[in-house]
Amino acid sequence: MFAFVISRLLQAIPVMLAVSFISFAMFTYVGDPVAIMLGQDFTEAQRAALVAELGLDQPFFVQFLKFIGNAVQGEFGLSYRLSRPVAELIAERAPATLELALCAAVIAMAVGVPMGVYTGLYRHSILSRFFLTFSLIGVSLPTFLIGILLILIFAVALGWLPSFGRGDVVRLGWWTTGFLTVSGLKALILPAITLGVFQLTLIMRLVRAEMMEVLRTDYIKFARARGLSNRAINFGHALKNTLVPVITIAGLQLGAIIAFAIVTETVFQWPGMGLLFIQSVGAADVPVMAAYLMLIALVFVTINLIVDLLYYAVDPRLRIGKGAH
Amino acid sequence: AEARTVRWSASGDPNTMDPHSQNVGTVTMVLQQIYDPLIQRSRTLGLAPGLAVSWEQVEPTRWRFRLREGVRFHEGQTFTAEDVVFSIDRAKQPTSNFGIYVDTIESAVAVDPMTVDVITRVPDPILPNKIASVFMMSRSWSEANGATRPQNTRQREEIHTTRNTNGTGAFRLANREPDVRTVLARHADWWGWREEGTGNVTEIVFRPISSDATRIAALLSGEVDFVLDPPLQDLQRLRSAQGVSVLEGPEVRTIFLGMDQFRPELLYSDVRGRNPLSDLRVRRALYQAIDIQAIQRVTMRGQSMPTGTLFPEQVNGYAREEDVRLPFDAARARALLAEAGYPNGFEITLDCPNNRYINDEQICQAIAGMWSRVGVRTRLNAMPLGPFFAKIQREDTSIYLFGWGVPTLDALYSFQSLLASRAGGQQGDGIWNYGGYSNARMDALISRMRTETGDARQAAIREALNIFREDVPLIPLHHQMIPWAMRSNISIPHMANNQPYFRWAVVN
Amino acid sequence: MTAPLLEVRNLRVEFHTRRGTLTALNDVSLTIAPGEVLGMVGESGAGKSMTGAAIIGLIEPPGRIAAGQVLLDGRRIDNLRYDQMRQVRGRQIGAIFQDPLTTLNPLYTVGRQLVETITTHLPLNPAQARKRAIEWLEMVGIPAAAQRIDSYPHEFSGGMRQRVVIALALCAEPRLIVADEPTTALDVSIQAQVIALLKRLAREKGTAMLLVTHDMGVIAETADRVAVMYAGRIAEIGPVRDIVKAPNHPYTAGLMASIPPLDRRVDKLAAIEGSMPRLSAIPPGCAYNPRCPRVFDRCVRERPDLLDAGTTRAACWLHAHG
Amino acid sequence: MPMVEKVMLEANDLARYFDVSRPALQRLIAREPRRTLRAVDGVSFTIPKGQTLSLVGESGCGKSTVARLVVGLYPPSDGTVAFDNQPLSVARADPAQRQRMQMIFQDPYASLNPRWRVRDIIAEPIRAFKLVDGKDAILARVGQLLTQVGLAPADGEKFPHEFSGGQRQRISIARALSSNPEFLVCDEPTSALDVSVQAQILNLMKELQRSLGLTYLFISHNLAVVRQVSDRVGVMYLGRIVEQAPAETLFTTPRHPYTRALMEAIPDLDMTGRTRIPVGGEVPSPISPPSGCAFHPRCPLANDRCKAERPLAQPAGESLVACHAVEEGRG
Amino acid sequence: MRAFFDSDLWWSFTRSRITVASAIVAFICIGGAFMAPLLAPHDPFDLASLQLMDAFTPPIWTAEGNPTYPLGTDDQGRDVLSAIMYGARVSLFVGFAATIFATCVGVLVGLLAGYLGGTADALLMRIADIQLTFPSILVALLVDGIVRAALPREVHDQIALFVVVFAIGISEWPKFARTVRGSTLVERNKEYVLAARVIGLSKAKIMLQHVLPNVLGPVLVIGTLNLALAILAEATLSFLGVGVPPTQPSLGTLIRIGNDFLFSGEWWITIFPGVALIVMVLSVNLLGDWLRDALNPKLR
Ligand SMILES: Nc1ncnc2c1ncn2[C@@H]1O[C@H](COP(=O)(O)OP(=O)(O)OP(=O)(O)O)[C@@H](O)[C@H]1O
Ligand SMILES: Nc1ncnc2c1ncn2[C@@H]1O[C@H](COP(=O)(O)OP(=O)(O)OP(=O)(O)O)[C@@H](O)[C@H]1O
Ligand SMILES: [Mg+2]
Ligand SMILES: [Mg+2]
Repeated sequence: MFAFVISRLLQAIPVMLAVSFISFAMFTYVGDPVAIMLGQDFTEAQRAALVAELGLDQPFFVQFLKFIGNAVQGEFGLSYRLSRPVAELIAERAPATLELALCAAVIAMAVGVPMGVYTGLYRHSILSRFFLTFSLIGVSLPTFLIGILLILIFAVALGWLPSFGRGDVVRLGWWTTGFLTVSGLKALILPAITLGVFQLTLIMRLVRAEMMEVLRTDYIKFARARGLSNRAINFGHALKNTLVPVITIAGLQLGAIIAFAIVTETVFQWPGMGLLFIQSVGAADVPVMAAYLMLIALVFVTINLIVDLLYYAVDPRLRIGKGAH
Repeated sequence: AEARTVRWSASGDPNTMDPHSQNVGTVTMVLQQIYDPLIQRSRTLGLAPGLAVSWEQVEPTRWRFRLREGVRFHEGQTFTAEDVVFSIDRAKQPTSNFGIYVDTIESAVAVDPMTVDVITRVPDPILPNKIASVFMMSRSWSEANGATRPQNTRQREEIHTTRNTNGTGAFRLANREPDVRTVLARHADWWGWREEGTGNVTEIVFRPISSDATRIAALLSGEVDFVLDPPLQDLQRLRSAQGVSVLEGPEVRTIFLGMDQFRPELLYSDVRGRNPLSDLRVRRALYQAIDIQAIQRVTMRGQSMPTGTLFPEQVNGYAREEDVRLPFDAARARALLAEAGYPNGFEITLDCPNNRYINDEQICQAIAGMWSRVGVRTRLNAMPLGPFFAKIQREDTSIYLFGWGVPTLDALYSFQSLLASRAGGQQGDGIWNYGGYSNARMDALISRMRTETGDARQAAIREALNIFREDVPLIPLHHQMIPWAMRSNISIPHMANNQPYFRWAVVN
Repeated sequence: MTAPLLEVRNLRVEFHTRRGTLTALNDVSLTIAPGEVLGMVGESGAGKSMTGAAIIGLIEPPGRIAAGQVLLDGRRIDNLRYDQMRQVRGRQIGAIFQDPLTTLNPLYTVGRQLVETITTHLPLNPAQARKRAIEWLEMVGIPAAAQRIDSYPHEFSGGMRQRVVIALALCAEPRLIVADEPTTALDVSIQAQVIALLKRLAREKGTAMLLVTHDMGVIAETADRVAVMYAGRIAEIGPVRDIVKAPNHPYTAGLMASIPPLDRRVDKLAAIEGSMPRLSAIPPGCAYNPRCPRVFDRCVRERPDLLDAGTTRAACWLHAHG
Repeated sequence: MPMVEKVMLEANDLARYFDVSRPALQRLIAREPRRTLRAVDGVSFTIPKGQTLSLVGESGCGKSTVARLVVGLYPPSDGTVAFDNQPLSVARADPAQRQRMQMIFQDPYASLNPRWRVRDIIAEPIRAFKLVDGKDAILARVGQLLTQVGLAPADGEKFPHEFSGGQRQRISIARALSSNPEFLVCDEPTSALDVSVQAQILNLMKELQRSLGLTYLFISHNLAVVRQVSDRVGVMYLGRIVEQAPAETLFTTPRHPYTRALMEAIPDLDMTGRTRIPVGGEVPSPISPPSGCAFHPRCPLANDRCKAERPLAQPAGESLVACHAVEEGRG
Repeated sequence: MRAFFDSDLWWSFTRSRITVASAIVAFICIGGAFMAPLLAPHDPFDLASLQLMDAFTPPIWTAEGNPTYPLGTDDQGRDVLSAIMYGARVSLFVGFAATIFATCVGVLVGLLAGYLGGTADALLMRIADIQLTFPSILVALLVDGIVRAALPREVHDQIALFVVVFAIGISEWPKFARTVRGSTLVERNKEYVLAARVIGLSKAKIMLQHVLPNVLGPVLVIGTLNLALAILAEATLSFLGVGVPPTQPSLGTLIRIGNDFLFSGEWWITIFPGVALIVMVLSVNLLGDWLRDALNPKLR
């Protein structure tokens, strides 16, 4: 177990290194921060001074090493656009994105899994067909369109829910949460749905497909032959066996949720990292972009680790080193 | 008094709270609620007493300001001449972005606690215009908080003033979450509340919303009361929406096209061996190929004032006789092109920002179509302002869309920056002249504008405007209009500098 | 003769496919008495597994029982609703499938699977059920059963797994076991162990068994009677000794002859030429007629039913009297 | 009447180990040693031209691995194989030699590429070795081969899934024959088939041996089948040959306790109603084989020597037997 | 050909009415897009032909409709119908090209990793893992950003389409690689591969002639579904403003442009391209779904 976790962590190192290299490459190639920072009036000397100040005149590898050294300490410098420490900016924005992503993931799982189970079990019922059609539309609609349509309906036409922002948040240490206020919760609904719909569809379809496969296996047939109840077969035996692939995909999808948050946050002016990122892309605010990338990579590595641990919990076959063989 | 809150939104958020660090509209629009300058703008953008009750040019290079008595900062410090001297010095620091407003100032001297002398290196006739953009800070507060220098955004630093304020203004900063929400509360002791025509707003909640559609949705659904920059296409809908009203007015900003006129061969064109844009006939052809009326009606939805000159009438030096466009005439344009040796036109790339000016990309698309129709096959290259500015600052462009605002409301600012020859002039000359336009007569007129006063100066401006019209160094398009949208229960004077002054706002 | 425990009457199983309806089982009738082992042999695809599946009611769409009846103790069980059938399965009829690796749920310990089955059918609480489970594991010859009960299937070897499967099939003490090729996936040596175990349990518990297999050797040592299937029908059924030694159906004869003898070397093995017809192309008359060395014109025209042929019953016109 | 036989294949102390350790990183952290699986552990035999050597043994004892070593699919970890008196690696490098050996596999479903037409499957070796030139000539040769294995030339147009198991095995044989081999390795060619089909295939193979003078290495765990086809038989247990003898001798007088147990365990048609005596115990794992004689945990004759010392093959009558008990005359 | 119409695939196709319908729709979409230059009433990419004064014409059936513009015009006076047809062309091109690109890379990597195994496998799969770490939009944003910065603008404009294709493709290949590797691991131990090795065929030949055809089934399925995803990804990129240039709009760009006019009442600019996009993606998805079920022998 311990060895397993350690080896996973060690494997994460090359991933993080590769990501930091990409991030750093952006420093060197993307945008010209100097021009943006100088504003309307400047002289050539000022420009040169700034270039030197930012260390942009040093050799590539010196810059890279410096970058890694800083990154390890969570130090990504100051945002070109906002003149504030990037780490602080990200820390400020992360709660919003993570809460949104969490909600979306919960929606996707809480609705997607039961729907997948249902459609897998009752392949030909009317409701299954309805779910399937609905789900296809879910994957065929671009996220941003869903968001805007939701705003049009629920905010503008009906006035039930806010069209933007996070509502009132409560501060818990450095973390801010919208879960504790009515307006915070209301503000979560539309973006979380927008973000969750696509994943919901994916998870539902995945669970359905897995369910259908598992239901054909010999051990399910054998469980039937043993006279177990339907409930025990469908939920005890079948569902658990669908979990392994579902966990994998769900893990990957959580990453995708965070990535898609860029779109949702843009539409709903959600004060999260995605919005920060897209604004940074527009302004070639490389430190923010780089830090964001590294953070996403870190999130992925963590998710993968958790997924592996869940595997380990769910599937005894992976617990090597114990018992016979 | 009962709470009267205005929830206000715009697309951008101020990136600092330091009053001398960033000379950007998004910063100023919040800070001018908090800080006062010595001289402030009236509702018509004229000069009005602010923290200075009067000012005069006691010598050609010395201006004297008499300060208002009994003014206190939000944190209680009394406002004195020391603070003025400190603030002007601070604005002159290298890390300040406000240098252009204090560039002529040699020093500021406290004559007595309520009098300050500003000494300039050269006679500066428009100093009051400039000083109206310099906010006054408390010396003791700044020193106590280690903020005697403006925040240096370039040097990876964050100082007290990045997020804290202490002004003398009508509102004080109650809460700030960058990019999310900035809350201002009424400063009950503001000296100006006693004056006539002030409003009743007790709290301002500013929330940036970058997506146009969402911003408008928020206004329509009543989550926001005031939108500074509603998209033009939504005005019709907003006007007809219940409970929403729209204020329209001009901005002191002119949109034009800059052209590479100095290279022997254009970077982005199929013409080899010569530069068509250095030929007046071609410039005029491009000019006359533009159907500005169509752009105004369709692209700008009526929210623009087509122009033939360099700045709008609010700016000192404006001359209506010079504000005449070359007429739209596609046939003439084709003829001019043929005359210049391009009977089959040529190919060119138009660089264009897509998030800087109102409908900038759409304007460029429309122009590209119009030029293409007279044979100038135009490729459109639209990008966000970051890369766009970087590109044109490298002079890596052949023709580009640009907009120029005049905060000093004086003609010199435009001529100096946009049309002065880049080589050999004074510092600051031609720094935005990326087309490399150079005209000895123009340069001479600009130096006269700098030093002369009175009619002589006006004549120089007038002549420069005439040259502008004849020589087409830039193709003027229009002055921007800036509609503001708000819930109907709010009234606020529309300002051509696109700054809402909530001290004058009334909520019913 | 005692009343049969299981009786299958004129069973017919069809598959609806795009190319029309396939009849996988046709007019299959057989009985199994309590404590009796009925062997079932035949070529691959002859319908052996299908018969077993029909008995435990586990034929999956697109297949369905189109005609006939399955009676357990004289009670019809082929038309029960799922919940009623559930009480029959496991409790009355146990099942063992071919591949022990895939028949056990890999995610649960064998103990859990045993306890679950026991508590479903017997009025025992979990603790008692667990005790019973350990007893069963011991009974099927798992050493150190009390420790191994919490192991997962993958921690057992193939032979042990199959023994677990047998324990699972027997733990609710059914009266009939349908064993579909229980040893095909196993080694010869392990195979002998498993067969010995099945025989012992059947004897001790008086359980009847339908034993489906390819392996004539297994049949020979285990079964009391044998049914030989060909193309979805029973070709011959009778006591094991007669089927092996004195088959009455030419197919049975051919099948027996093609088993390579162990005690001598022959120059050329007897083989049935050709192959079994596909379900979609069963010839009219006797399905075996294209390969039959003793075919005559009646075989091509008319399909024979099971006819008395001395000690066995064979579906062959050779035994038509008169 | 021993005559001077030409040797087709000779294996000498052949061994093949597999590394079945976990990935290096995990091994390092868990401080595990490397784990090797000795699938084949010192096997020697010779096959004279025109004869059949069979290998029998339980599943997993290494039969297939020997087969693959012999045709060069695996490089040996130790020992040598000589094909027609030249080292195998030399023979494999030369298409003319390579063409002389072919292999038939167990699973008729997996051994034919489902996406290829039968004629292409059979023609592949012909094309690879450039045996016949020209489309028509190849087609003619394919037709001829199909006829030879009892199928129709027209069947070449079909895809494998259109054939039954027995027919597919015939196609496999036709493919193996297409390069005019002299030596065929048959890895359980009938164990996936029914008895009735098995008889057809075995007859065909015998027939081909007679007419073409083929040499076979035949692998099976079915002793009855082996008896029908072999000249010599080797009995394998856990990667080693424990007994090797002429077929008749092995079946009439099996000597090694394992061989004897195996014979006992074969279900016999004549045994109706009687119970055979299974070999007791479980098959040990080849990763950690028992010390000494690998069979000792299951052997009724085992003593301390068997636990400690690995027996070497010793002649006993016409057989070669690796057993201390036989050597000592205890058995 | 006859074999095809006789096959189970064709049969299961004709059995499912919804699949036939979506195939017809997809065919119309693809056909309409492919033949846009012939069928479309206007050329929306030709700037010179745009009439600014005709901008914001509503669809033909409304009071101010103009028969020249059946579905109305956008803010530049572009005919919406033609823009949709041309836009679908761009979207489909991006979708197909990105998918083909991802497929080629993925299949190649998967084959190599699966067949060669060992270090090559470990290395290639680690790279795939790293790639999977970045969701497609993120990759696309990055690639786009880097290309924008690294290449001169003009070059970029000409290759903008290919940048989008590359960006989407490069983020999708691991899916293919993983699937192909999985199937290859199974196939390479099948006896037909061994048979080919006994003959002595080269690795490349075995991979391409024997293994490849047998691993393509799942690839086809992922490919179809991925096509739909790629079209959506392009639309999303356009929405974020980093897609194809606005002078040659894709469906996504059209929707983004139209988005600004949703509140102002000019709904047709965004709704029609939106519907077109949904219909196109939906039909492709339905086809992919059917293909997945039809090719899965377990579900038959
Ligand atoms: N889903 C199905 N669709 C069509 N035909 C089927 C289906 N399942 C089984 N069959 C057919 O039913 C027949 C009987 O199959 P069954 O599994 O009973 O054969 P078997 O005798 O058990 O063969 P084996 O020895 O290979 O297990 C076979 O011919 C088979 O092709
Ligand atoms: N490529 C491989 N990697 C690791 N272990 C292997 C490999 N190939 C075979 N083995 C192992 O080597 C041993 C011998 O395998 P082999 O396939 O030769 O047995 P076999 O006698 O042919 O068995 P069967 O009768 O089941 O075919 C087995 O334990 C097997 O698991
Ligand atoms: Mg079967
Ligand atoms: Mg083998």
